[in-house]
Amino acid sequence: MPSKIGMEVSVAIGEAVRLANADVIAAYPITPQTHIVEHLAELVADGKLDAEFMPVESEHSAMSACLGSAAVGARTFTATAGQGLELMHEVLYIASSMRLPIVMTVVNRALSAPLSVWGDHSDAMAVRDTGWIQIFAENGQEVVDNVLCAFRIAEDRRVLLPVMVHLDGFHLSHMIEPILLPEQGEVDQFLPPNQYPLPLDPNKPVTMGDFGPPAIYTETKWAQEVNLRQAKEVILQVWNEFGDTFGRHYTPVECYRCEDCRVLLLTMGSFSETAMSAIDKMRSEGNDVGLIRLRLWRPFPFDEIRQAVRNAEVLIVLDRALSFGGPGGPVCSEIKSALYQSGRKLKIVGFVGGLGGRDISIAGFEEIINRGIEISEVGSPHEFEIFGVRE
Amino acid sequence: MAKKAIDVGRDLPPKIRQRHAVYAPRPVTTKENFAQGNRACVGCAEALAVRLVCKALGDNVIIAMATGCMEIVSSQLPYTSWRVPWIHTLFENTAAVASGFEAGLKAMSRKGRTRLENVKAVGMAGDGGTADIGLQALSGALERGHNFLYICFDNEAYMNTGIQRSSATPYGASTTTSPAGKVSIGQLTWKKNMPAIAVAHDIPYVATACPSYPLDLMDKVAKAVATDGPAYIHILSVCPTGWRCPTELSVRIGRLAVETGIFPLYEVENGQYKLNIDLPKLKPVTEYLSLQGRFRHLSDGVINKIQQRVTAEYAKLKEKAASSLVPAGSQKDS
Amino acid sequence: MTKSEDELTWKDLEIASIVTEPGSASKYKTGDWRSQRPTYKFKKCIKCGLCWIFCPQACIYQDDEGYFVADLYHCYGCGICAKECPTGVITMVEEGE
Amino acid sequence: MRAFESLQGRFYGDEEAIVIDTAQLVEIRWHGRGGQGAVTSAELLAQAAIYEDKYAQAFPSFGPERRGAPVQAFVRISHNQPIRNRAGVTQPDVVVVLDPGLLSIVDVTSGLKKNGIVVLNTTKQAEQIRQEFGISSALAMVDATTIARELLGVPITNTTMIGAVVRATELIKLESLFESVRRRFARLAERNIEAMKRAYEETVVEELAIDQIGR
Repeated sequence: MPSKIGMEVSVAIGEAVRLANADVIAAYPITPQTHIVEHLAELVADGKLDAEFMPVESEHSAMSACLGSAAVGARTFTATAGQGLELMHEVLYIASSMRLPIVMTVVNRALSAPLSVWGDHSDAMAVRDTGWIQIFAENGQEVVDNVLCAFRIAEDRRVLLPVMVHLDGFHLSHMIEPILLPEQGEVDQFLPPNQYPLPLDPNKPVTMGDFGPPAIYTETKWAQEVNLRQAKEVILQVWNEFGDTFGRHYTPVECYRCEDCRVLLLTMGSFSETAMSAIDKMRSEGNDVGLIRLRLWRPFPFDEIRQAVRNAEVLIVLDRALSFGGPGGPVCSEIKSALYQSGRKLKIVGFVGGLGGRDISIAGFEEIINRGIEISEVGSPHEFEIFGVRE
Repeated sequence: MAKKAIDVGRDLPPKIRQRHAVYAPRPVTTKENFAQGNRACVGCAEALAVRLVCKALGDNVIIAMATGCMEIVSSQLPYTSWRVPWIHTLFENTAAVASGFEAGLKAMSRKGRTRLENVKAVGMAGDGGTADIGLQALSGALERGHNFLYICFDNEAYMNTGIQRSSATPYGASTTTSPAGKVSIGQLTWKKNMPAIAVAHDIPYVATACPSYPLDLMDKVAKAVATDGPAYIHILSVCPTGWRCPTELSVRIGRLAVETGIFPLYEVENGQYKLNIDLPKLKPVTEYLSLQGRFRHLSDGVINKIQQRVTAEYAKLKEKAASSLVPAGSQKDS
Repeated sequence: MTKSEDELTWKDLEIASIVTEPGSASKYKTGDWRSQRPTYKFKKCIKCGLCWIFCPQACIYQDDEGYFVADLYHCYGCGICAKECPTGVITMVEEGE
Repeated sequence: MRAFESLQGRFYGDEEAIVIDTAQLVEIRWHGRGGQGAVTSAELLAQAAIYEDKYAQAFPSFGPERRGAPVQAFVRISHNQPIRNRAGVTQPDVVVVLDPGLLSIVDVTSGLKKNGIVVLNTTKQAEQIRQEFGISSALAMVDATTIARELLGVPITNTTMIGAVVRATELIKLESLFESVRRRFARLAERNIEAMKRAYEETVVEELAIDQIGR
């Protein structure tokens, strides 16, 4: 039986990619993603992972090399963060539109300027509509498990889509914490070899990445949309199977002490853990509050979200990204739009905080919840509140 | 289409292959891996270049092509001109994509996950996709030493979007973004020397070619395929639309580019230069310029300036070839 | 794929709209673009094949007698073959003449 | 007398007085300079705690790290509950100072809980430290530089100081560190282990008198 060992989450990601027996890793270093690719380079250099490690000259080329590698049927991994993800931006659409099952960990980082190497979700939100499956992890174990699940989901013939596993820069990537690495045999059972159905193969030539005139473009996009929505079924199946095999269960939306709560807080990523402690404290003090953690960001889990808030009266959403000049944080805005149609009379209060690596402490979450309740009662002239800004 | 199947030229003995004169054609495969029905402009020498390249590449290749004329004309849904595996993704990343095939196949082959062997990864792009927007990705892939071939089809401007200048547009050419006007001669910069940039990466094989010299072109492609490591071929491709010349002159103008010394045909093998067609006397550049509308506005003074530059550059190239000959010649023969 | 681009539904598309029939573009009739077409005086033909090798549409084939002839389904009438023929076999004439 | 009683997670000022309740969580802040291995110390301590089936986190002060510049690293150890807090450590129970020179340039006691302890690499006596730097909390002191010089041949005190921290807190068993140390240092592991053991033995813990502790 393997036991938990204390390791840096970035190193654990490298180990997960080793267990997945990836064929190609193409990556460009960027803080705070570096430890992932450094560890992978080391695994390849030590012969512990038989893969091609491509130290490319930019993130644009990293993702482009991944396209080529995935298109010949190789199991392909990369990792990036912040500006790197933005430099990849146009290539991300190609990966999803061309149905190439690439797995990428995104070590979430704020966007410049001013330059910030620290974490928030600005990078992730900017690639929201790229057609990738996107999962937000809360702790190191979740990242490891979801990297393995990501390969399985991406390469499933019913899916064939790239998958991003998001983890918070530094707060998660640089954390040494207990990680249980599955055994190779178990992983091999769970994750069969990649069998891309229509690879670039001289014995059976195909043309990929055609030119789509107006008469056909809409059809290609709708096919892609249907495919991504239907991928949710497979994601659930894979998570279930993973749970059955490894004993750790994942769902698109997780509720923490939110049964019949009047007030709910919704968070994404590793700050959810701190929020859980705040909920514990507030509950122990007799408050009627609970927490919703959103794990599956794309395809968006409409039903699960509606189900999770069915009895709530106030929903407070914390975004770690800012949609400039818009309705507030992107997550809050999506939640509002998902719930508008359900006809529920639910007050939704948006907060934006934790930008550029700014911590939110347990007390900070208490403050957010209390202020959120206050706004739900007395209203606010603003579309959303920014948390922790010095006036 | 042809009834008789003919042997592939590259299998002929070297003595026969030494002659590159156009008027001595020799057996060439009739297989067209770049199929009929491409939608390139009438008289497009770039389409001709792609056709000839494909003949020399053979079947055991995977091609990545950049956005551009040849991509648009060959892959309009639901059809394809390609009879070899081919992928287009973006404009500026072709070399990176091709390096991705190479890495993927290498790893899978080592791990027994593919039966494919000796598949050549090929990247193809125009001059914009190579010398401008794709230069970084190309430089990275060349420097990383992938076993791949990169071919630049140079028609000297962004033709796909309507004849905008690129860094490969020659001095004095009028394009839509370097128009000749009352106070401008058109393009104010000299053509970027892409082959020299490729050579600077210390890769084993660099060559220039032109479809007006089809056998030379195919020989070079075959050589590049056989090269272990990065190879770069720069092919001048006459564009009747953008160069404003009659469609039937595409091949002739390409030949004039070589005969005037404006686009010399040479190879650089492991750093050693070799002029493939070394003319005793260059034709005056006016013979080339005067056939093209893009140079119509040029004054004698500007033409003279171009002539001087061409003569000087050609002399430099000859010098490199001459100095390469001495020490490397004996090594190569052994 | 047998349907044209106007008839294909989203369900007809291969994954990622990959085209699986190699060289299917040869169905596309570039001959419709032609404003002039080649005519031949085969007496002068030396069957060197230069017209064949220089054709950007790869539309020239050898007939039973070994002469090189343009297939008018694909020939778009660029005139390169006529220009490059070393013995002057080919003359371009306006379509409709 | 131990500063922390590891099994029950209690801190004893003397035999009777419980000073810190460590049942929930102990937070440790390390002060060092870039290149001195403060992050490694934090990591090794957390790994040892995890090895003992405790819950632990270790993390650096986030951001670019430059050799020589003052840096921090953090450890959280929880005996029986998963650690659900990803915010930085602002009120540590324990502060560890690897480099004596830092005392004069960094306020190492910033945010230190009233009943916390400062673990110092120093040759000075407690009284001197208190006077010179105004540190009023409990102190644990060891001449780690000398130990490191003698046993490792270099004045790098990060592993040595772990011995002092374990002596001062008894949060984990010293032996629990050995596996991680061997994995990380290979050939040099045994010497590092020796240094830890010696620091453990030589560390002097200066408790506060009970009336000095603000309850």
